[in-house]
Amino acid sequence: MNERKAILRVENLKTFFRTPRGIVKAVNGIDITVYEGETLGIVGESGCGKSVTSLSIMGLLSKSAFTAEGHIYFDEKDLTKLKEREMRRLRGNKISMIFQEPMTSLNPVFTIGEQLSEPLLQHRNLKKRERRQHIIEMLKTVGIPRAEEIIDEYPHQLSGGMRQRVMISLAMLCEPKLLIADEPTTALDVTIQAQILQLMKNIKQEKQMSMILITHDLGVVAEMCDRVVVMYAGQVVESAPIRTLFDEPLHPYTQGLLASLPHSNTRKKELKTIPGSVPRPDDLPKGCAFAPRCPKVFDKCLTDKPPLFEGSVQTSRCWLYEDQLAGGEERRLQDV
Amino acid sequence: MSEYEQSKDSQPIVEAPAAPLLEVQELKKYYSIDQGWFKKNLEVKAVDGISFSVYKGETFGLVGESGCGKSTAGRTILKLNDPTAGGILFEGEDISKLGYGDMRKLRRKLQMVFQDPYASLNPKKTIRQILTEPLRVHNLFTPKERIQKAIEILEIVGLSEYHLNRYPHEFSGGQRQRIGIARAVILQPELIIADEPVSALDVSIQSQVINLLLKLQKEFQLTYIFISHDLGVIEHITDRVAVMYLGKVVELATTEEIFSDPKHPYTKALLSSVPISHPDEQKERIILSGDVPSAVKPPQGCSFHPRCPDCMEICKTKEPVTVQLSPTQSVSCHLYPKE
Amino acid sequence: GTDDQPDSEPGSETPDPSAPSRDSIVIAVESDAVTMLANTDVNYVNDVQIRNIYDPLIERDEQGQFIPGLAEEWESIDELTWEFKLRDDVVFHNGEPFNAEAVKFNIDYILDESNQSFYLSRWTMVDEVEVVDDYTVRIKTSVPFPTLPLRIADDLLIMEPTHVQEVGNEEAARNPIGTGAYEFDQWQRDEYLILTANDQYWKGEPQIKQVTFRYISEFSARLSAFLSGDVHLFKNVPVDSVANIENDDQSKIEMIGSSRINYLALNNFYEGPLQDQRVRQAINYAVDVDELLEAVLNGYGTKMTGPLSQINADYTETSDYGYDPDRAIELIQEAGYEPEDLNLQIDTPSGRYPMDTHVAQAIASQLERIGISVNIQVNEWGNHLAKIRQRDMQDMFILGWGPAYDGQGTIENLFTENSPYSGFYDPEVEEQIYAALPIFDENERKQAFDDLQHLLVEQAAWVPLWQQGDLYAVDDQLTFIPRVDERFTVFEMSWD
Amino acid sequence: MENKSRLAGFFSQLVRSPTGLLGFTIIICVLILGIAGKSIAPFPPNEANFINKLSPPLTDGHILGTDQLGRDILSRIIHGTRVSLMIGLVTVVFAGLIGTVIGILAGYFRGWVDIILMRIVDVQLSFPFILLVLVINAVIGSGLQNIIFSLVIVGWVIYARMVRSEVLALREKEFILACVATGVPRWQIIIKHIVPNLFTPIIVLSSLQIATFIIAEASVSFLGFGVQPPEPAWGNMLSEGKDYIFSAWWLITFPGIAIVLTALGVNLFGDWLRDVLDPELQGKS
Amino acid sequence: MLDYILKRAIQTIIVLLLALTAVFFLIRLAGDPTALFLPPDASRAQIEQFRTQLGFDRPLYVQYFEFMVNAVQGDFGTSLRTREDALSVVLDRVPATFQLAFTALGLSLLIALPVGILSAYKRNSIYDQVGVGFTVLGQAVPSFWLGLILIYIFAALLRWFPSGGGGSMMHFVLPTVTLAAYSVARFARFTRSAMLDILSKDYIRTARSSGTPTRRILSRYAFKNTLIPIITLVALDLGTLLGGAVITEVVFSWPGVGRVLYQSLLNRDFPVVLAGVFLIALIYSILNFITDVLYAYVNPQIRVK
Ligand SMILES: Nc1ncnc2c1ncn2[C@@H]1O[C@H](COP(=O)(O)OP(=O)(O)OP(=O)(O)O)[C@@H](O)[C@H]1O
Ligand SMILES: Nc1ncnc2c1ncn2[C@@H]1O[C@H](COP(=O)(O)OP(=O)(O)OP(=O)(O)O)[C@@H](O)[C@H]1O
Ligand SMILES: [Mg+2]
Ligand SMILES: [Mg+2]
Ligand code: NI
Repeated sequence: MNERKAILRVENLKTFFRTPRGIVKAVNGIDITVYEGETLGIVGESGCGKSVTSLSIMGLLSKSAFTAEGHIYFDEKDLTKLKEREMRRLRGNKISMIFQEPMTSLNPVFTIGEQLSEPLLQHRNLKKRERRQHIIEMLKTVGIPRAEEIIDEYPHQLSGGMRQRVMISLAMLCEPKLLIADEPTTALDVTIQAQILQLMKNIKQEKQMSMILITHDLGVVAEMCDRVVVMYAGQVVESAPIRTLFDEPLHPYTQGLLASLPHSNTRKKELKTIPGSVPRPDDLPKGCAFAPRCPKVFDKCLTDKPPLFEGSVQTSRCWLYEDQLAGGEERRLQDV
Repeated sequence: MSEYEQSKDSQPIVEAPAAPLLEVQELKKYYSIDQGWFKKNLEVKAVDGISFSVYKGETFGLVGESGCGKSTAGRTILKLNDPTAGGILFEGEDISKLGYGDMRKLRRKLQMVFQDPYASLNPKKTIRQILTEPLRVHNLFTPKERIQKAIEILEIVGLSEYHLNRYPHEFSGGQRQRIGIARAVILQPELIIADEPVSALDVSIQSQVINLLLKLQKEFQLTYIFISHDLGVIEHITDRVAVMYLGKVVELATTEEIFSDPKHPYTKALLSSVPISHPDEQKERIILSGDVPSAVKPPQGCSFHPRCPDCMEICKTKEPVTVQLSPTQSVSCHLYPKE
Repeated sequence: GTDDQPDSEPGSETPDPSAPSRDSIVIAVESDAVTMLANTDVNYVNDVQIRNIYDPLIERDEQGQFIPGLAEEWESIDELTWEFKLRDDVVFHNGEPFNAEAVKFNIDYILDESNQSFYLSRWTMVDEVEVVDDYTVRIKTSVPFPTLPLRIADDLLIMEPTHVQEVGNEEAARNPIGTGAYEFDQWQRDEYLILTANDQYWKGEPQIKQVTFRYISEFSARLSAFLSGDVHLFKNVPVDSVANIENDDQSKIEMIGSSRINYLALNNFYEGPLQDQRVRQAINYAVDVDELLEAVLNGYGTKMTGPLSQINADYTETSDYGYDPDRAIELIQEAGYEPEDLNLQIDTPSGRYPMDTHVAQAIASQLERIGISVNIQVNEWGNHLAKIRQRDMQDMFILGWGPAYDGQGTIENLFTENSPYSGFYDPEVEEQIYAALPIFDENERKQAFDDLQHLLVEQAAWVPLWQQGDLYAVDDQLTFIPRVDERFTVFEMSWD
Repeated sequence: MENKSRLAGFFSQLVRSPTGLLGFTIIICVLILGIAGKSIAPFPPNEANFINKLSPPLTDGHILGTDQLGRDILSRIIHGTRVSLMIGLVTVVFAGLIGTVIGILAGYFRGWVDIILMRIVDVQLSFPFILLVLVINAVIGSGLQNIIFSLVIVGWVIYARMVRSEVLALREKEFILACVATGVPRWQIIIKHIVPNLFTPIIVLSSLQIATFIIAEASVSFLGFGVQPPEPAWGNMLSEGKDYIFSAWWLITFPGIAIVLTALGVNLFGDWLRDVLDPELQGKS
Repeated sequence: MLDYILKRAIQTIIVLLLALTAVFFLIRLAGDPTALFLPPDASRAQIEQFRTQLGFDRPLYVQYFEFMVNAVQGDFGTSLRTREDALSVVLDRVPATFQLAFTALGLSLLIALPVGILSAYKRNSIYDQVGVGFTVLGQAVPSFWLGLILIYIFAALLRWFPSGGGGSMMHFVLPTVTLAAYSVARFARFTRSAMLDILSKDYIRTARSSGTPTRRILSRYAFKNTLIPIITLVALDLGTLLGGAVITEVVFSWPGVGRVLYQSLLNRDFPVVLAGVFLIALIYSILNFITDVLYAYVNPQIRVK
């Protein structure tokens, strides 16, 4: 696995927001690596920083956000150092993104075709006819019937599933190396979700690209991903290959998460739960962010922030594994 | 010792008694959409003749895809919408024709929990006001006692007196949903309709709220109609399930039957679409083609036929009737012809 | 104005400034003319414009005295008949000759109800117009009408009969033909009226070849148009702006005591303290007209002491109440009040007369000096007039009257029960007025009007204020002699 | 305690916004002038002094000069503050009340009530604000009450529209459904649940409307239907001074500045208030 | 579409009828016009006669019905002052008003759109603060005051522009600026907030994720979305500009509808006032209709079906 080439390396990324109530540390030091051709899942509860991470990679954050620290290497280029112009050349070309809300992510006053022309216009030198041809082909690839007609229709004329297909084709038009999908199916029905997931699997295989799949649904992760990163309160708490994560989760949070799924419990009986709720990013506890909810909490958790302990394939941010896994690097101990 | 604690001792009634608590008969709710003065209004057949009974103490599940009329059914049963046709018998009394005022008194026994924990609490009211209002409008207790009740119920749902004077925006989603549940439970109703009470919540919070619902059911012998699109949750919590498609109930059975032996092709497809729960799990997928059709122009015949993998000629023209396959299972599909 | 832009005809591009041809003039007036028909609308603004197109039979000189116009001479043949001898050398702009038929046509025009002339009520005593020969006309009245020449001078203008008959009133209202010094050129509603010189004018060729009346309703805009040289003449400069214009070396102020009079009416139609003569007198004592004139009007106005102004033909000198606050208080007390009991209202229009609202406020503060409390009600002009007509006025109001050249026109229309314009009515006074009106003998008539004036003063029928001072802003190089009748007779003007 | 901290939070937010703070400061100053005007003004506002008429600013203790009757402009502006504020506030209160009631009726009951009320609104919107005020004033005459009356007649419409659309949105909200489900009587739903949720938009709208009404009064005065003299109001000061821009610029300049400043302050504050109160904007941050 | 137009037309007619009714009765309350038309020495008999001529002696409801019947046929009677057809008196002024209104509108949009868009894009920058400051100021300045000050400075002191009246291009400048000042402020503020709203939308992020440059996003994507609310506002304001420019028209002696209405009101020239109100309400309704059509044009969600 290690021989494989990393296409994206996020190192100690910290993305903060300036707000009227002070600085919000939405992403507080995360490390992610995506290898060529693999699908990396990111799971975590609402507000833990999944979207901010992906938007940081895309450089699409609003003006109130800033990268306080860290690097994002894509193809050995540090994206945090790129100018907007250079970043623009990557977006929609080398890296693409699919968003959660197919209903609002398409502009209601432009036709599908007009919107899909945009990446081609920016990144490819094609004639108008060629562009149209290309788009229609792409629409067919994602399984849109009547592609020749749909191209001239407006988003509101399409159903949610269709729109998500359009979004996927938008992302795929320039055959990017990396596709980031931020909860691509959360807004969809299960039957439609199954269609879309199937489609994404096929496309990925066909185009040999890498993918980051963000979701809160462990089932989707199990179905789609090669490796998983679990986030909690702006940090990575655990990362592991997919089977390892489901079979031997290390972090108490991951364990709790898996245990609380209805399937893992007897019907009609009380579910196992993680008590409490996710802390607000501006109100993090002093030690481990998960400590207040952790069933295995001990003294050290309350006072010291754990670093990310790395095993051969698995990492975990928990003091329990201080001895089992290799210690985090020095800098991580200091800064948090 | 409070009333709530007293009731803890009594055993929940699991056995279905003969007379249903609630009986829904051929309930219809059509919305009309204004198309201008000179065109006939469009009709959305959001709920198109559904029938089922709910027995005391059970949890009755309603599943189906978005837009199939689950919420409309729930709201119409509680008469938050006026039904277009059909009967709603509550404790044997038809409430479908009651006016706002008469219905008001009955509402003590019929409550609702909403999906969106952010929209379902008035942002301008404190928790105290939110929780005492039901008691106040039904003239229960003295003002002092009401506050006492509010504190008790808060503790039951896992919050405390300390939260009494706060506003909803000071709570997390999970906490708000607990408050919404507390508001529904404080009147000690007979029936609670919970419209996707957990689907807006995070996984870890979802399980807390489900536990709370289970606990309350035990304590107060509540009857639930539980609406959800999440089959995992439905499987866990319900006793019987009705599967809806385009305003109709296509299959109704006990939860075990539905999950172990689904009959309707739609139910089958629905179950097969659920993501696997472990990477090693192998699943036979029935991937449905096409989208959910709109309720404005439902297809001829069986409304599921354009997506149905087992579609036959008859399905395209003739609407199937409901067939009772076993005492507990019924289905509307031409695959199961009536003898 | 400074730059020589004599010809700033609206609609055209600014003319070449290097050609200072001074043969046109722009006069700014407050509002549009209503109609180009003569003898129809009584409005002053209308009159000043069309009088350059139409001529009257009788004119007035600058001081208001009658002089021949289209009529060379006139006399009353008997109490019920007047005869007018007309000029025989006058032609209309369209070449038609002016003659007795034209006079008859125009008087009949007023009398014809279907024309809806607003002058009709003043002319109802005229029975018939008789054409004696081409240039002689007789007017027969139903009752003795000693003031007919006055009506003729002030109201009657001569339109070309065949034109009006041919095109109809509606068209004639837009396209007038008269005998006047200027011919109609174009009229853009609410913008301007352009007239061009009638070189065949019977009095001679006008010096100024083109006249433009521009309609500018806001004073400030008028003044700025004037100061920038777009406008060469306008009337009604507020007294406080006089200095501005005088300080401008391209401009001058011309002033004349107008025939229009301003007064404070004391209403006795209405049940109240003002029905008591002593209270009315007291108010006359308490109002210091000299101070008002000096302080509010900067001296631009001529004080009056009785019902008529000095330029009125029937004027007689009456005694002045003067300013005597102590006497005022005494009189009020005699009438059974304390000044502090009195709470009076003054109604005033706004912007109708020079400084009207300020005069009202100043009068209020003078009355307040002796303890009377006064509140002021400013009315929009239409409402003000309607209130007077409907006799809805409270205690006092400010009003102007004009032109007031003769005793009858003023006294009959002000102090009888039928006419509420002074708010004063007394049966005895009225009887005396009606006795005086039909007197045909000059001396007897004069005596009767003298007596009436004394009586009205004694009755303290109103508080006479002043003869309005008409202030004109005039381009320094324009020769313009203001007239008591407020008219812009462009024929008489010239550039230096 | 809760309220205290909210108030403190309010101020700390205010201090951080330069424009909001400026607006707030102006409003406070204007309010002080309006309330304590009588004791602050250096001269009685209606005392005519003919000798001193039209003296320019800074003569004989008349900081802003005197008018046509020799009255002190500064004192008149200070006194006029009360009238102008009163017009702004009273109109907003009445127009707001009427508009809100009508808007609620139309929005909550819909159907016939709604159709009729909204046609009335359309009628009123179909001819311009100032013209309507003029017509009404021409009918009922001028004066303070009449101005307020006519501004109210004209001003309720905007409230009615706004409230109606808010209510239409509110009545579909789940928390209102929750009330129905609980069995809360209809009138209580309106009064206890809908009305409180209208406060924020109404306050925001009102804060902007006050400025509109103050300016409208001035415009109406300008066209000759204003507050009765000698009572000083900014509008009638301007209207009385309008013929003097050439001879005594201070007559029209200072009351004009007073109006502009006040309207500016109110608008700035209103804008800020909207940003702060708008739940959507707040939710996003 | 056809039934939509029909529906709109019926609505418009109802609004017009109601408006006419309201103004008819309002104006009858305003009192008798005779005072202003007849000379002060007119006799009572003559006043009565005049009232009879006008039909004022009959019961109000009879007058009302007659008026409505005639009005429906476009006959508003003749002006009491000028004896011309009342409707044509007003119609004659429409071109002047249109010229002024549309120039002002053009000027407003020309300034307001860039200012609004840029201050939204550069939110909270100095540029934004200054822009917002000016727009708020624009709304705080009473138009007659601005007009007078402009006349004073530019017509009287500097003598760059004429102080009033219609005619050459130069005559347009000051009234246009006065009239536009308020709308500029409104439009700019509105554009800014609409733009802010749009810029936070998901689909803008989508456009950015395709690598579209900011300038193109602003000028093509966001702009078209912003246009939808702006069109509504423009229509609303154009109505006001057309009929509500009373003050500007009075200050600058502009021969427009607003001024003739104002003067007719002062003169109690009822037929003209009624014709004017009718015309303004009609124009307003037509504008609203055009807006809706335009709206549908830019907003495809309405267009279909
Ligand atoms: N523009 C912003 N300004 C301030 N805080 C922000 C902003 N955007 C996001 N945040 C904060 O950053 C944190 C992470 O947000 P993010 O959207 O990445 O969560 P997420 O994991 O994607 O959640 P979800 O599952 O709900 O999409 C949240 O606490 C959020 O409040
Ligand atoms: N007020 C309404 N007016 C018109 N149509 C409505 C209204 N409410 C719901 N509908 C329509 O009725 C149908 C059923 O809606 P409903 O909300 O009951 O579905 P649902 O099953 O609850 O879906 P979801 O899972 O999205 O909540 C949908 O097609 C919807 O568009
Ligand atoms: Mg997210
Ligand atoms: Mg629902
Ligand atoms: Ni889910």
